[in-house]
Parts: sequence; C-alpha cells; structure tokens
Amino acid sequence: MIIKAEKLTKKFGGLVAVDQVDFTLAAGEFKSIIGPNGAGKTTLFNLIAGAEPVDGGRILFQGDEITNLPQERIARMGVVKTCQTSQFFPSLSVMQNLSVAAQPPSSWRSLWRGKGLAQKTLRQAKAVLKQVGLESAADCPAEALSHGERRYLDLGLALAANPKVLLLDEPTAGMSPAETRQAARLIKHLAQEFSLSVILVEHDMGVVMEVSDRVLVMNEGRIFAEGAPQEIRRNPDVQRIYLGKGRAAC
Amino acid sequence: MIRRLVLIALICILIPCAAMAEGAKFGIVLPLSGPYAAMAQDMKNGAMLATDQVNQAGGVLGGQAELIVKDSQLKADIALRRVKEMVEEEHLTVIGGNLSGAISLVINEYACKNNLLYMSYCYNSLPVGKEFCGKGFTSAVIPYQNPDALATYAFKNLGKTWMSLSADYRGFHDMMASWMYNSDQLGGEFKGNIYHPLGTRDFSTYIPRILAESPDILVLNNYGADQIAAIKQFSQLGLTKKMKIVISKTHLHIAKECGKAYDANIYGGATYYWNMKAAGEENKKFVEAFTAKFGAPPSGDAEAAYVGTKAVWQAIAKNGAADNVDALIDALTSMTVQTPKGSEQFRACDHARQQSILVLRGRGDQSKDWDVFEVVQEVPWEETLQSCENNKNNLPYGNVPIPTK
Amino acid sequence: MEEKLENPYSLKIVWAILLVLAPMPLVLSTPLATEILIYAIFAMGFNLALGHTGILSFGHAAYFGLGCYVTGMALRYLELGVFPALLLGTLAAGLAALALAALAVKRQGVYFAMISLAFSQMLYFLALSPLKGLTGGEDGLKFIPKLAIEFPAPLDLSKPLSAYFFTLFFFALAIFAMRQVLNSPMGRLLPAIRENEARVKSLGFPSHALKIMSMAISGLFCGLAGGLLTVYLGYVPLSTLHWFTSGSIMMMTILGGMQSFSGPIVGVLVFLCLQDVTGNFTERWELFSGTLFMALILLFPQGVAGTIRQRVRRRMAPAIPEQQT
Amino acid sequence: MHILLGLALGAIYILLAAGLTIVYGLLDVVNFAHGVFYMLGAYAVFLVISLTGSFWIGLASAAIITGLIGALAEVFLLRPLYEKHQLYPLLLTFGFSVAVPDLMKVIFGLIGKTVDYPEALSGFILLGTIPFPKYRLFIIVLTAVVMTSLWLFLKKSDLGMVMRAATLNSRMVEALGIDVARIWTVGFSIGVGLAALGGAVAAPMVSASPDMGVEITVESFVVVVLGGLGSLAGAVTGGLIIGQVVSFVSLFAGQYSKVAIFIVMFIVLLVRPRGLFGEAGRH
Repeated sequence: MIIKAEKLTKKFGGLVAVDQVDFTLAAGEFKSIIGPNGAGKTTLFNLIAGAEPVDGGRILFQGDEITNLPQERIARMGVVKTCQTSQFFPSLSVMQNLSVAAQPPSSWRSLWRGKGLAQKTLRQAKAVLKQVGLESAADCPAEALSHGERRYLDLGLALAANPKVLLLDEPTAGMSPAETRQAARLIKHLAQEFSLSVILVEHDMGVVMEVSDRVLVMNEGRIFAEGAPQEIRRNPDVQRIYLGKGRAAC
Repeated sequence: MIRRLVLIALICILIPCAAMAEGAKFGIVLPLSGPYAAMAQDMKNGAMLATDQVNQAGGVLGGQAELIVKDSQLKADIALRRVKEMVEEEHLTVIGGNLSGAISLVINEYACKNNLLYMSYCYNSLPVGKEFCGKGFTSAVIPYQNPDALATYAFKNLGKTWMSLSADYRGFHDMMASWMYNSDQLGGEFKGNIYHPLGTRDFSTYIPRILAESPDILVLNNYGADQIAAIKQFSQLGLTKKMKIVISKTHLHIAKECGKAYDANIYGGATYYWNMKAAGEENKKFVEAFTAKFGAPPSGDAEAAYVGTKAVWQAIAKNGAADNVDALIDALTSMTVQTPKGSEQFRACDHARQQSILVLRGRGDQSKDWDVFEVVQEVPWEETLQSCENNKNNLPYGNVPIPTK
Repeated sequence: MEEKLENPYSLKIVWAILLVLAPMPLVLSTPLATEILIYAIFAMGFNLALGHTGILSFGHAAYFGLGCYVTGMALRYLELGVFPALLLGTLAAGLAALALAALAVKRQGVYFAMISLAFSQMLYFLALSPLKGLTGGEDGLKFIPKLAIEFPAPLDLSKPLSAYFFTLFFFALAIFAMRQVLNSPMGRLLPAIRENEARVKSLGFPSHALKIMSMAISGLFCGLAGGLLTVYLGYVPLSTLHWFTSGSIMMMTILGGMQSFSGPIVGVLVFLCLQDVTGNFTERWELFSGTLFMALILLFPQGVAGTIRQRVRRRMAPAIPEQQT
Repeated sequence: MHILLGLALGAIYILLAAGLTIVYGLLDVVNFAHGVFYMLGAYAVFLVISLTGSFWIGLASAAIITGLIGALAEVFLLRPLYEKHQLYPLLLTFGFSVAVPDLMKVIFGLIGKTVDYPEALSGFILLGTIPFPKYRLFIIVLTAVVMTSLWLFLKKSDLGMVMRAATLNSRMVEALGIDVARIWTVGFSIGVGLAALGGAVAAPMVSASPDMGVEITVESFVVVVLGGLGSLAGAVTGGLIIGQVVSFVSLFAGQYSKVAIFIVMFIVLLVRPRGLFGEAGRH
C-alpha cells in the first residue's frame, strides 16, 4: 500500500466534513473518488495532500507517517496535488513555469551549481512540455493560455515535480466533451508510463469509467461504496444518492 | 573634467580671455529646501547682500567677489557632497554657511581634514573642546552664551524657582548645562526638566507636570516649529499668565508666526534684532539695504550670514590671496569687522565672534508687522563668552550634570 | 529562448552595466558618482525582495542605516580596519533582516510592509535618543578616523577619486553576486514565490524559508551599501534610518523597473542625477522631482527600464508580447 | 486630567486614522500623502479665515475644499493606475507627498501661517484646580460628532451602504451596474476631507507650515494598523489608545514617547496582524 489512511476525520466548526474514513491506495493503482457536492471528496483529497490539517486519524505514505506534516514536506516525498482552479505562475512563460516545478526540491537552498542543474531541469521540463502538448505555447506567459491549456499546465506542473502519487482535483473541469475525453486518455497514458499511483476526484462519470481501476463513492463525509467502475455504475444506491431520489438506507 | 573644460572654453570666448578676472570665490551650503527653508533663505540673503556691497565697492583682489550657494536639503550627506564638489571641482579653499549645528560640526571636521577655512553662520560649538581644530569660525555664538545672558537677567528680575522644557537634541543639552550652572551661581531653584522628542507638536501632555511645580520661570530649550507650537499652546492655556517664559534661542520668524501669543510674559535670547536702537548708524544702513532688496527686515540669521561673509571678503582682500588658508586665518583673527552691532573681532585663540547677546521681550498684540520684540537688555560678550582655556576643555559647562530623563 | 532559460541573467548585462557606470566621474561629479554606486547596491538589495520575491517592505532603511552605524561604530570605537568594519556592517544588516523576516514571514503584503516600517522607525528613534551616547543622536556618528587601505593598492579614502574606485570595486562584487544569486537554484524559485506562493509550497519548496533567505541576502546588500556610505562620508547621518530613505529607495527601484536586473540601477541613476541637477538649479527641487516622478509613474507604469526593454522587444516582435504585471 | 488630555490628543489621531482607513478599505491604497492633506486642511482654514474672518466657516470649508482637491487628484492621478500593479497608486501618493509641500512653499512662502484660536474657545475652564483648554474640549466634541455622523452615513444612507459593499467586493458592486469609479472618488475625498479637518482643527495649536504633514502620516499608519486596516471602529479605538500611550509615556520619559508608539505597533502587528477590529484574511 503506497498510501494508507486510518479513521481520517476533519471538522469545520460543527460540520464533520470527513468522518472516520479509512482509505488505501496501492502502488500504480488509479483510484477515483466520486460523490455529490459536499460529500467531502475534496476535503479528503486535501487531507492526504497535507493542504488541510487533520483533526483525527493518521496517514501513512510508504509506511512512514505523514499526518499533519507541512505540505511542502509531503510534496517533496512525492505526493503532489493539482488544484481545482488552475494554479500557476502568471507572468512567467510556460517553460519557466515547468522548469520551476522540475527543479529538485532539495536544491532550494543552494546558491551555486546554477548551470549544471539548469540543463537537467530544462530537459525534464521540455519532456513534460511535450507530454501535456503545450510545445506551441512554450514561450508565452502562462496568463495568456486558454482555460483548457491552463488545466494542462497545472497538470504539467504536478508531473514536472516527478511525483510518486498524483492527486488530481477535477482536472477536466470546464472542458468541452471532446477535450475531456482527450484529457482522460492522456492522464491514463501518463499514469501507466510513469507507473504513478493516482487519486482522482471527478464528477464526469465518463472519465471515471474510462480511467479508474477502482472507484470510491463518498456521501456526507463517509465512504458509501467501493468497487470496480462497472460495479459502482450498476449499484442502485449510488444512483439514488446521485439523483437524490431520497435518502439511501444507511 | 571634460564638462568643465567646455565651460571654461565657453567663458573665454564670451569675455576676453586675456583680462581673465582675478577676483575670489567663497562657497556656502545652506538647507534651502526642507523644514528650515525660511531661515536658510534669510542667511542666503544676508550673504548675498554682503557680497553685493563688496562688489559695488570695487570687488576683491581686482575682480569680482563670487558667492557660490548650494542647497544641503538639511541632509548631512548632501551637504558633504556639495562641499566636496566645491573643493574638488571648483578648487575652493574657503567654505561656509549651514544652519544646523550638527551639520556644521561635520563640515568643520571635513575642513580640518582637508585644510579649508570654514565660516559657519549658526549656533554651534566649533570653538569648544574636541571640535576646535583651528580651521572653523562661527559668526553666531556658542549655544551656552544665550543662557548666560538670560540667566543673569531672569534670576534678577523674574523670580528664583525655574523649570525647563528641552528638545532632546545635543545643541539644547549644552544650553541646559549653561542654565544649570548659572542657576547655581545666581541662587536659582531648579524644579526639574522635561525632555520632549524633537518634532513634538502637542505640548498639552506636559502641562500638568509644569502646573504641579508652578515655577516662577519656565525655560524653553527648543526651536522652530516645536517652539511655535509650545508658545501658542501655553499662551492659549493661560500658562503665560501664571509664570514667565524664557526661551534660550528665539527668532524673528518664530515671533511673527506666533502672532499675539508671543506676549509680554515671554522673553527670548538672540544675537540680533533689526530694531535694536543701540546699534546706531551702521545698523540703519544694513536694515534699509536688506529691506529694500528682500522686502522684510533681517533676522539674526541674516545678520550672522552678512557679518560672516563680509569678514571673509575683508580677510581675503587684506591677505591678498584666497588660497593659503593659514594666512587667511591670521588675517581674520587680527582685524576688526564693522558689523551692524558695531565693530567686533574674532578671538584669535578659538575663533569665537565677540558679540553681545540680546534679551528680547514679546510685544503680543501691540506688535506691528515685523516690530515683534522689545530689547530689554544687551549683555556684552565679556560676560557670556568663556576664556579660551575654558572653551578648550569645555569648562565650566562640560562637567555640569544635566538631567538624563 | 533556450539560452534565456538556462541562464536568465547573462554576464553580458553585468559587463554592460559596469562599462556604462565605470566612467561616470568623467561626466558627473565624483562625489555624486560614488553615491550613485552606493545607492545602486542598496536598490539592488531592495529589489531582490520586492521585484524578484514580491516582498513589499517600507522599512529597508533599517538595514541600510544599520550597515552605516555598525560600520561607523566598528571604525570609531573598535578601531577596526576598513574591510573588517564593512564586513561587520554587512553581517549586522543581514542578521537584522533575517530576524525580522523570520518573525514576520507569515504576514502578507501590506502587513509585512507595515511591520518593516515599524521596525525601521523603532531603530530611528532608538538612535535618536535612548542610544545617544553611542550613535551621537541627532548629530549622527562623528569622529570616524581618516581612512586608508593598503590591500589591493594603497588608497587614501578621503580622496574622492580613490573613494570612487574603492566603491566601484564593491559595486562590481555586488553586481556579480546578485547575478549569481538570481541564477542559482534558490534564485530561480523567487519569481515563482512572487507569482503564486501557495503553488510553490505544493510543489515541495519551503516558501517561508525561501522568503527569509531572500530577505537576509537583501539585508546583506543593504548593509554593504550602508557601510560603503560610512566609508565614503567619514560620518553617519541619522537620516539613513529615516522612513524617507525607505520611500526614496522604493521610488528609485520602481521608477527604474522592478522586474528587470538593471531596472533599480537605472532608477537610481535617473533619480539622483535629476535630484542633483534640479537641486543646483532651484531650491524648489522637490516640486520638480515629485511632479516628474508622478508623470513617470503615469507614463511608464513598468518603470523606465521595463518600458525600454518592452519597446526593444516589441521591435524584435516575438509572437506574443511579454506582459509585465 | 491626564485621560482628558490623552483623549484630546487621540481625537486628532482618530480623524486622521478614520480618513486613512476609509481610503485603504475602499481603494486598497496606502495613502502616503495623507499628511499632505492634513497640511492642506490647515492652509485652507488659514485662507478662509483671512477671507471671511470666521473660524467656523473656515473649519467647514477646509474639509470641503480639500475634499474637492482630493477628488480631482483621485480622478486624474490615481484612477489611471488602478488596473496597473497594486503598487503604482501607492507610489503616486508618495510622489504627491514630495511635490505638494514644496508647491505650498512657492505659493504661501517659506514661513508658516498663523491661525488664531476662535474667540469663543480661547482660554480655559477649571477642572478642580487644573485649567483645561476649552479648545481641547471642543476638539473632543467635534471628533465625536464627526465620527457618529460618519458612522450613520455609512450604516444608514444608501451611498454609505454601497461604499461599504464596494469595500468588501468592488467587482461585485460593479456587476450590479453601479459606477464604482465614482464611489471610489467620493470615498477618497471623504477620507482626505477627514484628514483636512484634522489639519484645520490642529492649525491654531501648531500653525500651518509646509512640512507639518511629514511625521503625522507615519503616526496615522500606526493608529490604523493598531485598530485594523479598513475598520472604522478600529480607527477610533486605535486613536484613543495611541493618544493615551503618548500622553502617558510623555509624563515620565518624554523622549521615549515616539519610540513607544512604534514598539506598540510592532508588537500588535506580530501578535495580531489584522489589528483589533480588522477583518481576517485581508492580506
């Protein structure tokens, strides 16, 4: 198990966003989390990535405990997340964005060895540039990119930080159906090529079905169901909580 | 260097090069911009008037007496930059000016290191202790001289118990020491001192302590906008009716700006007042010339600048050259200068200007336009200027303990 | 664009700046030229924090003034040589910047600027009265002995030209060091922090530690500039700690162009020459320089250097013009 | 007695801080030229008194005249800079604070101008044995009146409500079809008018001089930061606290009163950056 979480809890004031959730992710596994709005998907996602402090329970990454470590430590260990709204460096060019992310985290302190390191970082950045298909916009500032391109750049930044576990928060949000399918195929391909384990938070069932090894359904802060994509799709309770016919018997 | 070559070439073409005028140059630095701009402008006017009069009377060394004025913006680094430019670029050996005691000490230090004659126009302690290095003169007085004069008058006529309100600034600490020393000598009863930060505008917070002591005399050791604020607020509160206020160093502009608040209960020390009857003919000529040229009568600063500049030109003329500084210094200390206050000298051993101190009194609402003071007493220099020996070791005021808090 | 990425700030810019500035005494007065070099180092240090890392500080006079006073005190009280005194002043300012940054790194934008303002005003008023014995209060620190060095060449530092070359030597040192810092792995992360600190954190870089390091290095540059001013003046004026110094260094840096290497230096050159020329020509120089500054802000929002660079780039017409925020 | 004096001192700080906080709250611009408008207020009251002879007309018109000058400055100098980098409006106010005092020196001459106390308010009343200046009481009362009317204006009137909304989210207000630019101009001129009122009230005590505004700018930053950037209640409490701190410290060690203000500001900013009443999250 590359990631193991036990009894993860997160409260915002009175509201229990994540309630005693156990969660596992195997190496190389592609797991999606789905559920209606407010089910606690993104909160669980942020707890694992260290973006939100954990109120209860613990998280293990490759056996070591990472509960409540500062986000940059967790990211340095290889658990890197993208954001729902694309986050990047607006006035820097796309290549500059990627080369910042591609820089080995341990190098932040060094004031020397500029040249040697730069070439290695540049090669990796160029590779990611090709993978996310942004070669044509390499030199223009990130803020000049279209919405879709910004999502790819956000993804590229996470990839450039050579993660072991990739946490994707609705990467295809706001994309046209064609773009969404193309993005889903790309993510699946990249995950296999780099043998990444991925946690995907997603609404679009089409994408979920196509890319996930396993699917997790959350509702009101608890795991409601878990299984292979086809199983989950056919499960009546899942349809009910999604379509809101009435409370699921729980 | 190129810039100047071009300049000189130009001048040669314009006026016949052969009769290149001999003449002499004197460079002064004044804080013409910044909070003390008004007083600096008065100094500039005094210096220009002296220079014009010298040129009308035939100039100096067969040529024009050229006064170079630069703005120090009341910043020591800019003042030093201007002085260095004058010394290195225009090869001046005689410099002067300055209004703030602190900056004049800095320039004096530079003058000592680089062998220049420095004629400062402001209250400073160039002749005292470590500061004195033989190159610096002041055409005003040493800070301790004012309190000397004022104390003799105050403790005789205004009462015995006194208290002081001082700006936390070196110049005023010297005055404080002088007040403490004179108070012991003349049987005054010191009731305590209050330090206020430089740049204070609200003096109401000090009133309770002053009223609690209710001394006969309240001594003010501050200047400029601080002094104006203090006078206006104390008079508005009727403090001036409860006690006499004696200001160590006051100024024509301050009284003008205070208006009727500067009333007959307020006394101030100064080196010059344009309407001082005792000065006679020389002063009338100076005041008329100054008022005609600049539209207002001269203040103490203007007179100090006028006298300092006049002495410099007179020394250069007497010495026959402007570049050997030591000869110039001997000339300056051995001649008498006709000043608006009468004929005076610069003392040879510590270059202090032997001049009297005036005890002035406010006119309040009877003041008409610029006639804001009444001269109560003129204390001759012998009674206020310490001997050279004392000045060298900063005696007797050096070891007078002044209150720390 | 390959070259630019691998080596954002090439040596060519550094040599160009040195060649332009070195012969200044031929055109300007030597004392003014020396001050331009000193304030250029100060502006470069300030811009490392503002232009490159996005840290706004209203109190950089604290580090500049501290550099002045510590160097001055080392020369006067400890009678140290010029180089050790300069080193001491630089380190003191760097430490102060490190300490303040560590204390206040969590604060953002205007709040950090206000803490820096409060810190520098505290130093100003401490030097004004409580520490009067040491700092000379309102008069500033005097009686600094006449300075001379033998090491690279026997130079009497009270001679303006030798003081100029002494300052030029340190200016060259500083400008090479700044290029090295900006090109270093650490330096490349700073613009990212300016743009989006949260994202930098989520990519595994400790953004707080980076900001503290950037402020500390910025403090070192300001301390060096302060020390050099003391050596050049032979005196430390209290005005070096006044908030107006922070304001004018900010004015010069942004006037020159925050987001370029040469911007702050151009800003200092333009501003000091403007101040000197109008200062000689009229007493009301503040009216001219203030109005002109406002005009420059309205006409060249990217600063003088920024706009020139943009015009030059537009003429080279890349596909999409690089917008400066 | 001391509390009253602290109150009077605090009153002027309150006027300045309220003005600064409105400008910052609304426009997100730290106004370095705040002290300059304080000075303009003092000159305006001098000018109007020399024309009309009445202190009261002078006081009212000082705020209005300077408010208009502020509005013009905002429209022509600040408005073009809003979309640019957040720093540029701030820098412009810095340039303004360098140029305008010098302009006053050219127009009104180098020497400051005297403003006499109004007849009715000169002199003092006896509190027990200690005389307390009537003028100071007037300042406290005036500030109280001005602050309550400002509070009512912001809370009750439509324009006030819109201004408060624009402070929180100007883009949303713009989306509702309100011309936000005009709101900003009105806000700026009110903020500046308050500073001018502070100057006009202080003029009899310190006389109007070109450089009177330099120190007061930084001191009003202290008050605003202590109270919390953008909050009116904060400005009032901040002003009162600083007034008491200065009047208390100067009782014992006068020369430390200036250091004390900034130590207070430093500590507050470290411990509680948004100040006493500031909204969380405003960076």
